Amino acid sequence: MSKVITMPSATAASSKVPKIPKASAAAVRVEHPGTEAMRMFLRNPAAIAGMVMLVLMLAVAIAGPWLYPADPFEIRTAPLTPPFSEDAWLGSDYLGRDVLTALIYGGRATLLVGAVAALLSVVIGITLGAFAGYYGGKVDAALMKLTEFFQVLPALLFAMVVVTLFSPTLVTVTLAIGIVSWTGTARLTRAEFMKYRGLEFVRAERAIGARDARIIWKVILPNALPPLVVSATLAIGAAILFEAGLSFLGLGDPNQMSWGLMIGSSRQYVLSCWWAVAFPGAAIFITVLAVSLIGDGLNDALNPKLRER
Amino acid sequence: ADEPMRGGTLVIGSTQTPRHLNGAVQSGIATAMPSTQIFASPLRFDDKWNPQPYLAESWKLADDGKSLTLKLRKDAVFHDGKPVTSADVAFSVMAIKANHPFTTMLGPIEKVETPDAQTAIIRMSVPHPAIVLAMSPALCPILPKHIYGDGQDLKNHPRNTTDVVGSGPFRVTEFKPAQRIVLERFDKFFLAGKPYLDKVIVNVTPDMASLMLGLERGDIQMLPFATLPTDLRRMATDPKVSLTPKGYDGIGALNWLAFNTAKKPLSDVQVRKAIATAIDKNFIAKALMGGFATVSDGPLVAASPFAVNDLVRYPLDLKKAGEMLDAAGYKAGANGERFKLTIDYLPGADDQQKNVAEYIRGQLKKVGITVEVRASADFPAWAKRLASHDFDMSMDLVFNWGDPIIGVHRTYLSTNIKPIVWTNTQSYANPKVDELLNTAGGLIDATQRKAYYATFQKIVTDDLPIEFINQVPYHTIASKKLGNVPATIWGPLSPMDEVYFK
Amino acid sequence: MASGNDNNNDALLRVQDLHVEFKTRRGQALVLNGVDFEIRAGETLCVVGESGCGKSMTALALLRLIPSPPGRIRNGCVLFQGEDLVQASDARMREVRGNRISMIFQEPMTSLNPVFTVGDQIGESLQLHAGMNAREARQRAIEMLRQVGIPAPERRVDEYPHQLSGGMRQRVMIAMALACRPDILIADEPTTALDVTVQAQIFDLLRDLQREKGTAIMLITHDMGAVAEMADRVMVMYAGRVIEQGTTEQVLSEPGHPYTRGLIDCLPELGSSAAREGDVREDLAEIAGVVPSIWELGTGCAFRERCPRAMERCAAEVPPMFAVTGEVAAGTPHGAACWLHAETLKTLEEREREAA
Amino acid sequence: MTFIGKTDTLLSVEDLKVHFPRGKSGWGRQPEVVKAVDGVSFAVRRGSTLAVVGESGSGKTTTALAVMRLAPVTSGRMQLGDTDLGALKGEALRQARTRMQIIFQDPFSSLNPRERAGAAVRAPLDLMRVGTPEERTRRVAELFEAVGLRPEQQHLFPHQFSGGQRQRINIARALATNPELVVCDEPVSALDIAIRAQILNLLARLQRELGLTYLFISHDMAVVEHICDDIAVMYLGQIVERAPRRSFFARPLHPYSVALMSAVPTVSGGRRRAANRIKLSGDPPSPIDPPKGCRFAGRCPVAEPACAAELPPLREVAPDHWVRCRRVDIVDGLPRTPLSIPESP
Amino acid sequence: MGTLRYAASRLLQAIGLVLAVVVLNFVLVHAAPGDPVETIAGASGGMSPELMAQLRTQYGLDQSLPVQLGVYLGKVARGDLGYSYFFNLPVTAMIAERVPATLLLVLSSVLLAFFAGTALGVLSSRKPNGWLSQFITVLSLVGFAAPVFWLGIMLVILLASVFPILPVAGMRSIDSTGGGGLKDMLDVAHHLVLPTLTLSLVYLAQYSRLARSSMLDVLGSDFIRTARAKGLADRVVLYKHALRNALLPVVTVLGLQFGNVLAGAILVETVFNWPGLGRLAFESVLRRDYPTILGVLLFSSVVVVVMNQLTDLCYRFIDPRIKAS
Ligand SMILES: Nc1ncnc2c1ncn2[C@@H]1O[C@H](COP(=O)(O)OP(=O)(O)OP(=O)(O)O)[C@@H](O)[C@H]1O
Ligand SMILES: Nc1ncnc2c1ncn2[C@@H]1O[C@H](COP(=O)(O)OP(=O)(O)OP(=O)(O)O)[C@@H](O)[C@H]1O
Ligand SMILES: [Mg+2]
Ligand SMILES: [Mg+2]
Ligand code: NI
Repeated sequence: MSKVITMPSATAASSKVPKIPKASAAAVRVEHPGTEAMRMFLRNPAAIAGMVMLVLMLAVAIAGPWLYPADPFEIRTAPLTPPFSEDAWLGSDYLGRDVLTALIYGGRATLLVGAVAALLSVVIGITLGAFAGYYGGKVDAALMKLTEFFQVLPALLFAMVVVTLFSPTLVTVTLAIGIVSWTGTARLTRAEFMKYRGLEFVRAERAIGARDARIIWKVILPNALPPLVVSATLAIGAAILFEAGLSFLGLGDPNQMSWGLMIGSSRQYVLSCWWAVAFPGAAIFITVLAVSLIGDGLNDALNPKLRER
Repeated sequence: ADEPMRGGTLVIGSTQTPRHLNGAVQSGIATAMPSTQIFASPLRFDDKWNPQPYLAESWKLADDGKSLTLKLRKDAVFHDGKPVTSADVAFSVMAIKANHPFTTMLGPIEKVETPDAQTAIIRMSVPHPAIVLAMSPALCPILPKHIYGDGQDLKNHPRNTTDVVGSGPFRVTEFKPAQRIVLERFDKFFLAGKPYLDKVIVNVTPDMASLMLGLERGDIQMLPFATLPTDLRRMATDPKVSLTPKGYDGIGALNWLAFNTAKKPLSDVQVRKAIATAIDKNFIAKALMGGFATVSDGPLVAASPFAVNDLVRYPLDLKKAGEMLDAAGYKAGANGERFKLTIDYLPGADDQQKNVAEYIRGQLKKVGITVEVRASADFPAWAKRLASHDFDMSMDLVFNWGDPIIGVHRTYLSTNIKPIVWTNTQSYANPKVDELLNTAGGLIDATQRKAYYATFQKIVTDDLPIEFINQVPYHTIASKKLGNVPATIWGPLSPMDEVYFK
Repeated sequence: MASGNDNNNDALLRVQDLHVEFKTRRGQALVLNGVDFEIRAGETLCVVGESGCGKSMTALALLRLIPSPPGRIRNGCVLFQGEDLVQASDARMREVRGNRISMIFQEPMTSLNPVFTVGDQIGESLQLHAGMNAREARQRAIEMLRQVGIPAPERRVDEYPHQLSGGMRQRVMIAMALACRPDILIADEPTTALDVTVQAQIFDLLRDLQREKGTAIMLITHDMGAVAEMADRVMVMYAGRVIEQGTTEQVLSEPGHPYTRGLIDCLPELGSSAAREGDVREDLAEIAGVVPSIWELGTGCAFRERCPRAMERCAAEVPPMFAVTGEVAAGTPHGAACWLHAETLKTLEEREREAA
Repeated sequence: MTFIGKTDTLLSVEDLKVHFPRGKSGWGRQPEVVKAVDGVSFAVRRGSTLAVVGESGSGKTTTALAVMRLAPVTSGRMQLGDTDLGALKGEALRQARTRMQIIFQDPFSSLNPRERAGAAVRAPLDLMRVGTPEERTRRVAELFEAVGLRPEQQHLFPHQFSGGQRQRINIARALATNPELVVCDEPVSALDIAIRAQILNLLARLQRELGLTYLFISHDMAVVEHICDDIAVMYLGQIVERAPRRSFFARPLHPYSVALMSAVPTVSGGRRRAANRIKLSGDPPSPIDPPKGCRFAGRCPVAEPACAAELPPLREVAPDHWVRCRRVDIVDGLPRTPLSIPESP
Repeated sequence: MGTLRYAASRLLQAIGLVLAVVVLNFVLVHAAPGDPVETIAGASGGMSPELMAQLRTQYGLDQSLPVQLGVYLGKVARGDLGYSYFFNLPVTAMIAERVPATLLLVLSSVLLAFFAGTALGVLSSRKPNGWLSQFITVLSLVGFAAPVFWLGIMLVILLASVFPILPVAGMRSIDSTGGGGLKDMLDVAHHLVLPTLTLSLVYLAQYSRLARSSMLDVLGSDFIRTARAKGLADRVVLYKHALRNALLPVVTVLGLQFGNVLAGAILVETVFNWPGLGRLAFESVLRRDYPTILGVLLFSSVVVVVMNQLTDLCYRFIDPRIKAS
């Protein structure tokens, strides 16, 4: 803080104030775009359904172990008990482990990996995309080369290699997924930032002396957020699917029950116990469906073009 | 019964991927199954451990046990038409000694003499009772010297994969790694009229479920080495197929829990015994393996001629196990935990390894031992842990390979504590055991040998470097249309020249 | 074919009581609220008004191009040579579009399809309406490009829109619109996106083409200067209604509606500095406030809130079009929709002098 | 010619060049350069308005942004008061921004849609830490009043305002730190005629009352004539004519200026004026590869071969009236344009 | 200047990209804990340390990483991807053998997804609220949410046990001799149905949705209004003027996603036992068959890069604006 600028007096300026226009749009109370979007969202039955499904899934994953303390790896009944039998509602797998228990506990790992990996990928994507889009030029060129590089790299294969080489734990799996799946977000962010960078209100921020950090995080990002939120929602779905795929191939964390692991390990026995594969698959399906319904709803709610209709 | 008939294509399903087809430089069932069809060996065995003539019409183990004379038949030719001679045998035996991973198998051999084209005399520095069994198809394929004797490294010889030439009943017409091997009848096979089949296709797939499907649909007619209880149970009720546990005596596959005896607290034999007492092998065999597996209590499979029944056993008794741990000085802490251990398992055979490891985790928790199951993403990861002795306990799956000298000694000799898997990675050292094994290894007389091995078995089950769990429930599933499904001690690892379609 | 520049009074196109509504989330929005006007053969009708007053909607309604679902023509008719286009079949409508009545748009940058050459796009209408084959259409396209003053048309005909400057694109649009010699050309702010020098070129071009072909032009603009320069007659719109119409001379020099008056007065005029004494700068006249949104119209005259001369009656009733020159009927030479005239019809001339 | 050191000069710009590298350079290829501004010099007197006019793409906005240090300056000197603007960096530059502000053309995109009007006007004060928070609040209220907005409107979001009102917010924001120089980049071109007058009057009043200095960019000659004290005409990155208002509007000298003036349609001129207009042909050449000589030569109705050969200098043909054209002669001490509007008054 | 130079520069960039992929993977694979020789030793049932040392020398594993990398890159430049540690076969040959199967699967899926997806999207854009649109919404949700491998397994169960009409594993019948005659082709086609359907569903959903929204976007643009104002029929406006513009984003995504499709192929090949590259990749990863892993990674990146270039070409073909820059 260098020199103190004295408050200029505006009294001189207000000597001849023109008639303040009355019939202004301000008279019509239009809500904040956020509120409006929220209302749109809440009026979308599909999105609400998605929300309900996701909340249910989360509730089960979080509260399940309290309500239902058990070891998902524990052998509880005879192997291959079919579903809807008394001691195993959803049946038991080839070892006699309870599918329902595994489903409850497996959801935690799956959702956790999905959420954290998506978060990671979104954070990487937004950061790189923001810098590339905002600074442009050489920074952009370098970052885009990097993005292109990760796009060319076959993601699943690369993640498989990483996970195998550095032992499959929740952490490596999460990292691997995060590292290979940020490119889409980065490109999207970059495009948004490039769009906003040229807009006059961003220039105006610079003109009033805002620093880059403020412009990037406080000015452009909130504006660019709607599509990014949508893409982040979808990223969660994608990460869950990715984790499931890795686990299915036997590259998930074997000490951590997850839906993908259930499918992967029961796959050999699928002809004898379809339920051990069908239920976790359905759980993944419902979760991802929920997430994408929410994403869809957000998309509709946040897209001003659609809002007009 | 039925007269065997010529013709037909046999499709064998396999989950094992052979690297190449030369069993002389590669152990393991993946290679051995095709290799035994392609390459003939001096001898073969029936289902009672009796040697039978194959390339050799007759054989004689000298009384001092230091030489084996083989008389070869005259009419045997390789797939390229060249005759099989004693030079090929000499070349092959020395090649196997040099390259095969089972170093104890032909270790004592000094040289092979070939006084004439049909006679080969294998000379050994010490008496070597395993030498006859070592002449089996899976262990001693006779390679054509004119092809493999070109000085190239045998392990990476190009002819191991392309244009493989042997003198066995079938010759290779197609080898697609990790996909399929197509073998066709060798018309000039030395056993007249054999083989009966026109063609054998080994269909390789890592996915058991699809093999099962193929079997049910009739696309596949034979599925050896099946272990999955779910599959076995399904197949047992399928009227179109038969299920047999026969044919796996020679391999002698054991599923066990190895302890790292060099590490506390497992260095304490009381702790090991307590753990053994907490494990219900019957549950494993009955429930986990669907009753298809048999419990194993000692280092030798029950079918082995040297196996005995006088062993130290540890029946399930959780209370006693707890007391034993208390006595060993491992009292339960506040949370009921005594100590922590890890358990590894060989990846890729979940029904035998991972599932049991997980069961053990559950059992040991009940006696206050917290076990972490450490997964290895792949074989090397596991092998590295074992080789570097970086483990507490590990599930392992080890074969007897017929004679104890080949498959058993390696696990218990204190001289074989090496940074390699499937050696004495338990770091088990008992001079008495070393002595017993070394002596038994030099005895020709089977009864004498058996006595030594009996003592060995008792000591080992008492020292408990390894908690033996079960015999691997290998089964051959075959279409009922198939006759002479291999049932010798080497089962599917022997020539299928007699298999036919009814 | 229009008969040329003779000042006959037959309307080529007559619009009566046109109502266009849009369905929005807030309800029905009446964006055109009873529009009446006519276009005569060979004349130029200029439509002026503030942004959002419905100029473009009027133009689009003539061709039934109002984006629908949200919008639709609620009632009214568009009589083209006696035929009501509102009721016409889709096929008939397609015959009219681009052939009898054609249209050019404000944004030359986005109004051409970026993936086809300009030749293709001009030729397309010719093939469609004049039944030409591809080669003939191309020849004709080159000719059209030459006519609209594009240099080297043989080369330009194969270029894509992005290879042309804004002015050239607008010329291509004009060539396209005029290719089938339509009776009416609707030009929706054709020069707003262009520089004045280029605008002058386009206006010259339109005038020349009109002189040659006798095409009637409906020119939408909000530049009063352009009106003065181009129009034969002017129509002023405000909030979905026509509030004044008449000949250019009448409307610009003796505007009958306070809004029109305001529009003219608030323009800074070129040449003002010559008249100005020293450095004293006089404020421009202002029209206070802003256009009310469609939702706030209520009853009465839409301009009343901003009108310096609003009366009680203005809030109560919508004013009809008064004949400023005396006659009251559609197609009068000069009319204004303001209650002022109801009171003072007889003393109109005095009032005009006062205002001036 | 130098402006630096003249006492009443607030902003002086000398030989400003802004070149943008364009597109990706291929291997071993010289990157293309857009010479958006290519040697522009001018000065703005304290308290006066310099208008810059010119065709679209002639570099008006770029000049404005360069002065604001919002565009990369390739070369040239810019001085605000006695501060060397071009040399400022980092924090010093940021602080200097209190002294100059900009109003943009598009009232719809120049306000952050997620920031309330009050916050937008307050932001410069917060960023520059002007006064105490209470003082800032008071100041924002004063500014709202000064530009003709109601104080309670501070809490609204930009989309709740009309175009004219938004432009008022922009003006309020620009005035927040009490700048000496306000750059107005076509502040009224996006507004309806009726609103345009309101904003122009507001700007004029603020200048009168606060002694502001405007760099006013426009392409509407009538607006310019109304608001400016001096005028500079740009063509393809260069100033082709620069003069005091009266001198220019009485007698534009450069053929482009003359053509520009003649092209403006006026209400009073009507068809008569249109009929007499000077017709320019063609489009301005590309700023990537501008012609060597006079940049207007290709379209100039009175160009001679020599015009295209060499770039004419900007010369002073009458007091403070500078023009860049070989063909402007001085007859009897008065400059004479080679081209005039063929109109008899 | 122009196309040739542009193409050359693109090619160089592409090569650089692939090179970077190779280097990263090489370093990663070799920096990871675990030793390929141990794998080989393990697979052969144990091996003496001397033999292992000998193998290390033979494979050049005893040299420093940069040297190994240099040697590898040198070989790659000559089109030699080394020998598989596991099969001891040339990696190039192994990949070449697997490529047709994977390409068949991937291309048939992508083409199906692209054509069917675009067609669905375009058709539904005519009635943005019609039943076709609703169907696409549902389809895209299912396509996005169902794990492809699970879908595959469910199909296998359904078609293997319940309606045994389609083969569920492999590319040919087991007793087929290949050969390529009509019978063989039909056999392969028969086997192709399920994997293709499974793999294409995700992308079909995506493309139809994308095509629909892009079509709606384009239909709202000014030049469509121009086309209508010309009096063109709806059909012409839709298929001639709108479609070509609307295809751009679809084609972009097609190119960008080719890598993902390859990844999906790994899962689908595993489920359906399709003898393609994906399975080879998966199996080599499990066996730490480094040369093969590297080979497959390299090959896939090359395919992706090539696809991107092709997309680029398509783009230039569809959109004349691209040529300018
Ligand atoms: N799709 C739409 N949905 C709802 N209202 C619309 C739609 N399109 C236009 N309008 C409304 O119709 C009215 C008239 O619009 P129109 O485009 O005709 O105005 P204009 O006079 O051409 O304005 P401008 O000078 O800005 O072009 C406006 O109030 C606008 O808000
Ligand atoms: N960031 C940039 N990168 C490359 N070229 C640019 C950039 N900004 C402006 N230009 C180019 O510089 C030239 C001058 O642009 P500028 O915006 O200054 O013109 P202008 O006179 O303000 O035009 P208008 O009247 O249309 O606002 C144009 O050709 C433009 O394309
Ligand atoms: Mg309009
Ligand atoms: Mg500009
Ligand atoms: Ni000149």
